Amino acid sequence: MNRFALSDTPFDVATLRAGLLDARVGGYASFEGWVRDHNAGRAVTGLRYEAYVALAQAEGERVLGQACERFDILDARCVHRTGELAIGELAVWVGVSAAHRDAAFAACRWIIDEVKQRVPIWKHETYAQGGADWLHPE
Amino acid sequence: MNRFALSDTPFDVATLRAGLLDARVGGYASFEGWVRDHNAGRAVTGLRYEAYVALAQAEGERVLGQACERFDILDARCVHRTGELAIGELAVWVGVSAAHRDAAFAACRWIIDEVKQRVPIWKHETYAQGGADWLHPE
Amino acid sequence: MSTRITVLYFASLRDVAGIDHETFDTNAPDLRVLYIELRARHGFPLPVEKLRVAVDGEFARWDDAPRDRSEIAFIPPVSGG
Amino acid sequence: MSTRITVLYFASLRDVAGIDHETFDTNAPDLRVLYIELRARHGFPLPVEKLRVAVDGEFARWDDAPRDRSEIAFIPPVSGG
Repeated sequence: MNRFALSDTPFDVATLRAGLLDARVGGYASFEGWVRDHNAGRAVTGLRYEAYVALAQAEGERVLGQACERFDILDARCVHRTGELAIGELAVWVGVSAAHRDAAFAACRWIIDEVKQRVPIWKHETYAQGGADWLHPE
Repeated sequence: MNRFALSDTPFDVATLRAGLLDARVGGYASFEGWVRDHNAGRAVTGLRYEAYVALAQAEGERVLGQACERFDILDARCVHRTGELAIGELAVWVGVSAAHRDAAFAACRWIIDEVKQRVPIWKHETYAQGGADWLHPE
Repeated sequence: MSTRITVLYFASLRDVAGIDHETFDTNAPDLRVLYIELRARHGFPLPVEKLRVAVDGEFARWDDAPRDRSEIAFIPPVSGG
Repeated sequence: MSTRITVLYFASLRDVAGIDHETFDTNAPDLRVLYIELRARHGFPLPVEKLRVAVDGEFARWDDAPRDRSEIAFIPPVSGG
């Protein structure tokens, strides 16, 4: 079963959320990253995400599998967009189901942090003042 | 504007979430509490939430207002069900929008903790083995 | 002169009292004594230390005096969420 | 004997190289030397210390030798999310 997916088209959070709910779930935590109109003080008009698809899929799957081992959760999923995104579009979604909220929150936070650090996806921003850049954080 | 609401009928999370999104939002964190089929080792067949409506509304609103002051967030909302709920039904939803994920996660967690401690809502559980109880945690 | 009040009961207090509110005249000097009297009358298991008290839809202090025509609620430990 | 490899370029590396992959024969003894050679050839600004390396879709070590017919990717700092 895949817990991690890349999507080159907009995806529906309600459907993904529905896939995590069952009678044992007491707490569901989710996180969504949206395209902001600014970053590091510069006005942003749009962005593009590029992935090394084979490795991103494998590494994303490892992150989710590790989350299920580390935390007392029932399940977890993550979907990350690729391609061109406009301001306000959904870039990444993480959903975690658990019996209790402690584990749901902790796992959700851990997953988004790990995905941002480990999964080979790159953001290319276009700026209102002109110019465009790949983001390669230190 | 009301940030906190009680609802005696099922409510739609997608609509509530849409109300929090704008171009400044980079991170959106949400939490949902669902009716589990067990609690403290006992099988649960259903439950009822009762609120002291006037005070719950006022205190819930205070929790959300305080969250907006304490955390670097853009907005926050919470809706809590009242009445009879079946297993798997949504009991409470919290949504928080922010520029960055740190504040979104921290505020979301703080809100659900404060709501559970301060807002006059009580849970009445019915058990598979027979019997029913009001929950009045220590 | 006694004070006319309405007391609201919620959750286990309502179940034990068998009513969700009652209106009566009280001579209790403060809300703490009022609850102690009502606990004795209805047999509430919860001691005053476990409760909070609200007047007219806002949290109040146990040593507040009952106000005439006010609506008083004793708040058992909450369990929302 | 030289080793035939395909190198994939992503993000800023692709923009600087002007290609998204290239196939060639290399005598580099390990992946570190391979990147240093390619950095010199294409003028990549990122030093090896900032990158990770992957072979055939899995992370690899810089001191691994290039394998014949393998697909090698240099991974600039990621910025998903």
